[in-house]
Amino acid sequence: MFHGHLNARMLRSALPALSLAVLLAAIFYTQPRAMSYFGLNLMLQYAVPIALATLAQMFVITVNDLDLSIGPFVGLVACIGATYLHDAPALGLFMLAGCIGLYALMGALIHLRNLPSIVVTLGMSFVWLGIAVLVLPTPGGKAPEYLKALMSLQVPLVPFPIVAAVVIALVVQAALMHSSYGVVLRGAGGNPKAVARAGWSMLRAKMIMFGLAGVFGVLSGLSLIGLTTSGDAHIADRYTLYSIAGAILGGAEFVGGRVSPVGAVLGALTLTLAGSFLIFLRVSPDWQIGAQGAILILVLALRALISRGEAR
Amino acid sequence: MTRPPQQIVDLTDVAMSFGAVRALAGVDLAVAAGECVGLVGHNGAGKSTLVNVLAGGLIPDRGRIKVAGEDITHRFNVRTAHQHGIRCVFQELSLCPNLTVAENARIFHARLRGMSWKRRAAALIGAKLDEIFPGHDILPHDIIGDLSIGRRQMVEIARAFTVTVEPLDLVILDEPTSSLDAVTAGQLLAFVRRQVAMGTSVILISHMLGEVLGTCSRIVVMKDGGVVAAKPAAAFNRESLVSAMGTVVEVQGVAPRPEIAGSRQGEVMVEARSRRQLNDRKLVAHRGEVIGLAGLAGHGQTRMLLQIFAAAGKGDLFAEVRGPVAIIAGDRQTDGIFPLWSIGQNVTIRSLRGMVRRLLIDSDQERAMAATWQQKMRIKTPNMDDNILTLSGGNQQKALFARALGSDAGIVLMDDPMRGVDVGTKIEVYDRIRQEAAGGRTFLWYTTEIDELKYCDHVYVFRNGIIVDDIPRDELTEARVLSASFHEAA
Amino acid sequence: TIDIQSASADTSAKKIALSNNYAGNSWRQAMLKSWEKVTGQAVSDGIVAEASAFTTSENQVTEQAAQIQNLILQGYDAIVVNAASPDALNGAVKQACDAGIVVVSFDGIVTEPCAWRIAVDFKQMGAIQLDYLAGRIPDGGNLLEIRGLAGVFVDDEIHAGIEEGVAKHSQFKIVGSVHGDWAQEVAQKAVAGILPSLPEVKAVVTQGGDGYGAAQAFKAAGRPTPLIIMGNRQDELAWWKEQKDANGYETMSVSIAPGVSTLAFWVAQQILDGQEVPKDLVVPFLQINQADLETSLETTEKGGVANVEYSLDDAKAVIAGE
Amino acid sequence: MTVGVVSFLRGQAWIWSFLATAAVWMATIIFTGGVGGGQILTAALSFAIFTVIVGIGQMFVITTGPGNVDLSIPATMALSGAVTTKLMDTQNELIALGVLVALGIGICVGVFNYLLIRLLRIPPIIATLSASFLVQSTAIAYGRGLRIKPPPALADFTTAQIAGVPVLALCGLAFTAIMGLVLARTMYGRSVLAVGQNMRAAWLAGINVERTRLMTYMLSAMLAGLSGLLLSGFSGGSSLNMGEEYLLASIAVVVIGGTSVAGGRANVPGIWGAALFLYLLVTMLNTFGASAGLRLILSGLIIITVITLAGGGERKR
Ligand SMILES: Nc1ncnc2c1ncn2[C@@H]1O[C@H](COP(=O)(O)OP(=O)(O)OP(=O)(O)O)[C@@H](O)[C@H]1O
Ligand SMILES: Nc1ncnc2c1ncn2[C@@H]1O[C@H](COP(=O)(O)OP(=O)(O)OP(=O)(O)O)[C@@H](O)[C@H]1O
Ligand SMILES: [Mg+2]
Ligand SMILES: [Mg+2]
Repeated sequence: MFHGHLNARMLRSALPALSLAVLLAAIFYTQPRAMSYFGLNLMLQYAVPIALATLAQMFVITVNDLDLSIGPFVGLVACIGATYLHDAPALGLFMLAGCIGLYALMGALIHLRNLPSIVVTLGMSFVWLGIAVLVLPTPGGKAPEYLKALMSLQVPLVPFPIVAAVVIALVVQAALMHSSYGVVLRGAGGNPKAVARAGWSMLRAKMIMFGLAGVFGVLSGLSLIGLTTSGDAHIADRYTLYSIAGAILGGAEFVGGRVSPVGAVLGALTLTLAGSFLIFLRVSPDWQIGAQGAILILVLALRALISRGEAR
Repeated sequence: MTRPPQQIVDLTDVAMSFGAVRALAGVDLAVAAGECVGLVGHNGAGKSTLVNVLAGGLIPDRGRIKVAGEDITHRFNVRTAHQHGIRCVFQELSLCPNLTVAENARIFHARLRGMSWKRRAAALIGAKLDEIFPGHDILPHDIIGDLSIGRRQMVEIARAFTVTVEPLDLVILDEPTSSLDAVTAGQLLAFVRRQVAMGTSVILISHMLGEVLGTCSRIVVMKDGGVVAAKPAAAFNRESLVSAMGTVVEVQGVAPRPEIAGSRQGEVMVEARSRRQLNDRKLVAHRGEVIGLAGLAGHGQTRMLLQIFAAAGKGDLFAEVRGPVAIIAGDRQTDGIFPLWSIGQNVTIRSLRGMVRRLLIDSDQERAMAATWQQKMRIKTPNMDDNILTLSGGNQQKALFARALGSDAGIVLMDDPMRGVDVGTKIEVYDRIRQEAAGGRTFLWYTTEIDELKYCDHVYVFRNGIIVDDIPRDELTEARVLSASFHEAA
Repeated sequence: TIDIQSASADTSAKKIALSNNYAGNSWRQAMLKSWEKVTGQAVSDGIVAEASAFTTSENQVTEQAAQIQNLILQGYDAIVVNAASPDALNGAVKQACDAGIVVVSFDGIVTEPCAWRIAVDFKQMGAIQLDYLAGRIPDGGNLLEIRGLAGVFVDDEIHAGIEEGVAKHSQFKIVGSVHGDWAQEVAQKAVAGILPSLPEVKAVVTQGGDGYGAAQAFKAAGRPTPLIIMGNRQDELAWWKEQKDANGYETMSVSIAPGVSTLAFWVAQQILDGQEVPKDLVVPFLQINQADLETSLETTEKGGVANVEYSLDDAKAVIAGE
Repeated sequence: MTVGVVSFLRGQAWIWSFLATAAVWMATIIFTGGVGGGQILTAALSFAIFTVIVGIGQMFVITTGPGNVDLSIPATMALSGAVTTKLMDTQNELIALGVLVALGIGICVGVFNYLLIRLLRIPPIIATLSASFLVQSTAIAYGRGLRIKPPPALADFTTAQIAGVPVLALCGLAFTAIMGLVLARTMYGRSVLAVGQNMRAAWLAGINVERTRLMTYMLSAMLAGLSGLLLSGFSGGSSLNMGEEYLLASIAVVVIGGTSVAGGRANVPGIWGAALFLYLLVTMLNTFGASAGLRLILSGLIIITVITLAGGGERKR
């Protein structure tokens, strides 16, 4: 009976990797050119900021909340990065730190007043977008050189996006899943009452998790302008949805503190690659958008098949 | 009354109200070092509220709290309670289901950190589990959510007794045996006796009066938020304890019901086989029978009940079920209650279909059913429209009883349903089950209390997911159930 | 980068891709249709080997950047792009240029210097609205402005043009400004909300496609219909015609022709053909005046947008700066 | 007596969205010096109704438990609008057919969503997102973005007013009342609430969990289809992006209106309050003439303020 649980659990945690592998295989089959340093580099570059945003979302999901503001927040960071950080680095850094602080305060407000996070973050999404439009009324600005250099780094053998994804995933995995305080943070999602009864501050846990979301939102925005080289208030509007979808694809559950950092990163990669695969397929323009949906469904259906087959 | 020299805690005149409900009405309670205090009382008497205050989880409206002789009423909270060596195993379990056994131990101990915390936490909880429940099959890296409720309870108990740097002076156990089978419960009580002998104090809350009488040195009886008796255990026996609790019921031996006993005839309502069963042994229930499912906890009884429940109405390869089925959950938090609803809504949900008049549910009829069953089950609440969570644990369980018994189901499955139900109510419920069975209802009753098997017409003993023995009522003995539970049986 | 001069003069083996970021309105649909029609002919005539269109599933800069990167991988010789953002695609465009690919942007242009731009003077599009109004209503009056999506450069450009126009013709005053996000329903909603609080409105200046929604909102509020600048959609033209027949209503309509995608196609083909093409080209917008209304309405598909498709000769003329 | 009324109202989560609506309206009227108050309300009612219709569908979905959300509403609206306007082809006689087709499209999308969730075990958020791509593509392929006028009778009905009150809003009010009754007093409504609190307990209490979920996703998509049809009647034709703003708006009105995102608790009147509030908020800021950036910031802060004032007492799971 315990073996049953164990196997099912292990299988479930292997699913994100499996769907990614299936998708990659399909891509390599349709476009062998993609199977190269150059190809992987091109296909996966934009997965890095998405993976970071997905991790930010995952932190919030860990404590049973949902962040509808991460997309506009990444957009705001991109705008600050392409303006103040470039022109007045000290002020830029200060603003970014302030943003992270606001994120932590958002967590505190949600906890102290017992508010539904969806509404608070929805409200904040307008606030971030508004500030971004004020910071950078029309798209433009210039990303700091070091960010551009970092994001176009040429690592020997393995493309940079893969190295970055692996490093990010492992660091967060270690911090959240294996450190002793990480346990408390996840426990805060699993049974907040029990954690509070053991004498831990739930306020602190919420603030830390939202603060971390802010940190990863900032990292996401900065890596994004490293790629695009300039900012735009709307640049990451869709990141909200991607980040939720990526986290869920990666095995996170909306309640109960069940999350997986490695899974989240893999989920983000899967989402990005689903877009690439579509382009290689050459679907008629009318059905291109639909094909994107169909690919997602196929990948997930395959997962369902595998997990059901093995569960027997 | 002479008081032992060192008081670990001393509560004076503690009062606590939830809105209109007066849960504690000025309670005095002192616990000395090395003492085992039994706390008994009917459902809703205020026991859990009292221990919540003791553990720092609730701030009372009034009263004084002294710990180790020092008055700390105004800075008493969970943290200070922990620092002063007071631990509590709450009635509604407080483990994090998404974490492993070892990780839950870590949550409990702020000091379990640093490089090798995982190994140390695993060793700590593993050792304590071995000490209390020898022969258990829980691994430190098992995830709590995967464990059955009995095993979860074992983990939580073991965790409360682990020690890192903070002292361990008093452990409060709020109905620790409610989800444990007789053998495991015995292991726990033996451990409590050893622990008390070593100087740790324990407060034990239980509705199994035998446990309290056999383990505790002093017994405090609560009724309606106040203490009505507090005497050495030796001064009580079962009858005097029951009458002190204010329950006027005859506690007597149970005679087999003459109508059906031993006959095993009539229409077959349920026929089910365990998926793992290799021989052709199967569970059969005739109309009007009370069938017992026995054995140690976690050996597939719940699974069998769920299999029958799932097969109802459509049937499957392993189970054939005739007629509508209702189930009374034992694990009320995950299987039973709807936490956002009122008590009334929780009771009526299973019967609403029959109350639909011109597409709409008849609210009068709904209210009437709630009122009837409040009275029948004696659910202790000022208002059935109050939220279900305002009920004490045992009263929540009564609401679940009402849900099933009030329904149209001809077959009622009971998944160890008496968890946390007080003696008085239990006896009424036993009576009700017998009446209903006489009226043609069929009961399948999984119980971890061997005493309850006496109310059954036929008993199946489970081990490792299969039926290892079936015992007619007249052959039923405790020894036979136990031996079947442990060995591939007779 | 490759030396364009030495490239083969024959483009019959070349592959051109269209990178598009949005397909959710009639303008974009007409754009894609024109592309299909003109490039389909070009492919069957053997002028180019392939000319496929790609649309992202979400209107997102990052998706389009990834799309361009995938087109690079696919080995296209030229990418024609209608960009979601003028600057934010620069990274991907640069990568394409570095891979030796010709990048031609139109409508939504990119600022990356290595790319070609077929720009519309959006500022001018705003300014001429005021010039027209000054001619029609010499006394001036109150204006309602319907803008596009906040934070997008086209919105800002047209708005700047309108501001300039107001500064030039100071008899006009903008008394209300709403964002219609270039969606008819949104525009209608926003206008209906602000109308009750506004004094008499003489005219409505728009960014294209919002005219009909504004007219509906005025009608619903029971207010006299002001002079509304239209945006070349068939429903706008039809409404205008209705009003004209009923009460001699007069206005103008201005927008860019979706067929500009075909111009971009020919420009890309010319570049691949080794022709010298200046990096910045300007394409006139399509203006419909009272006199052309009937003819334009006839040639416009029901529910579509007034359109012009470009031929190779048109493209050559534009390149020559005529 | 008054104390009783006040404490009754305090217990109702929806009261806050109406208070906020009143406050925002007052602020607008004060700014304009008392001009146009009635007309603003009329406009608010005419537009809020569409948000209300899709919001109710979304509310039922969200109420079935954490993680349940319907992201295919915008695409369904677009498809329904495209198909029905083309089908009705401005002929009044075909309106009934149009309504049937709109509902039929809703049923198809709802069943498809549910099958993805049930058979393929795809989390609802991703299932409905993927489905929405397919639906959107169908709308594009079918309608090609052409904007066909609605039949005159439909246009008249959707824009008709009685003494300044939109007829559609009156119908919507009746519909809302019915849905409130469905939620509180029918087997289906109770099932939704039970499933949303605890799916397993609901199954064990004899509720047909899967049928409840199927019906809920169907309901949401049918309402989206219907509102696509009505909206194209109201705004003189359908367009492919006409549903876009309802993605967030449908979720926003549900949660601002006091429905629990954790599931199991729904609030029908709150949807009206929230829909009116969101509309009037934009109107107020437009009237103030705030710049786009400032407008966004203020709307965000006002939403947070309202929820902070309203929340707190509410127990969150
Ligand atoms: N949070 C609460 N809100 C309202 N009433 C409550 C709350 N918690 C407990 N009560 C009420 O306080 C009284 C005492 O409850 P308590 O849980 O202490 O009883 P108990 O003795 O532990 O009963 P049981 O044996 O059933 O566990 C009961 O009437 C219960 O309904
Ligand atoms: N068909 C099923 N559907 C859902 N859950 C099930 C099913 N069968 C068993 N379970 C759950 O799996 C767990 C393991 O069951 P196990 O084999 O330990 O039997 P058990 O008799 O229910 O244990 P216990 O006596 O502790 O309640 C139990 O918690 C049970 O609730
Ligand atoms: Mg209790
Ligand atoms: Mg069980």
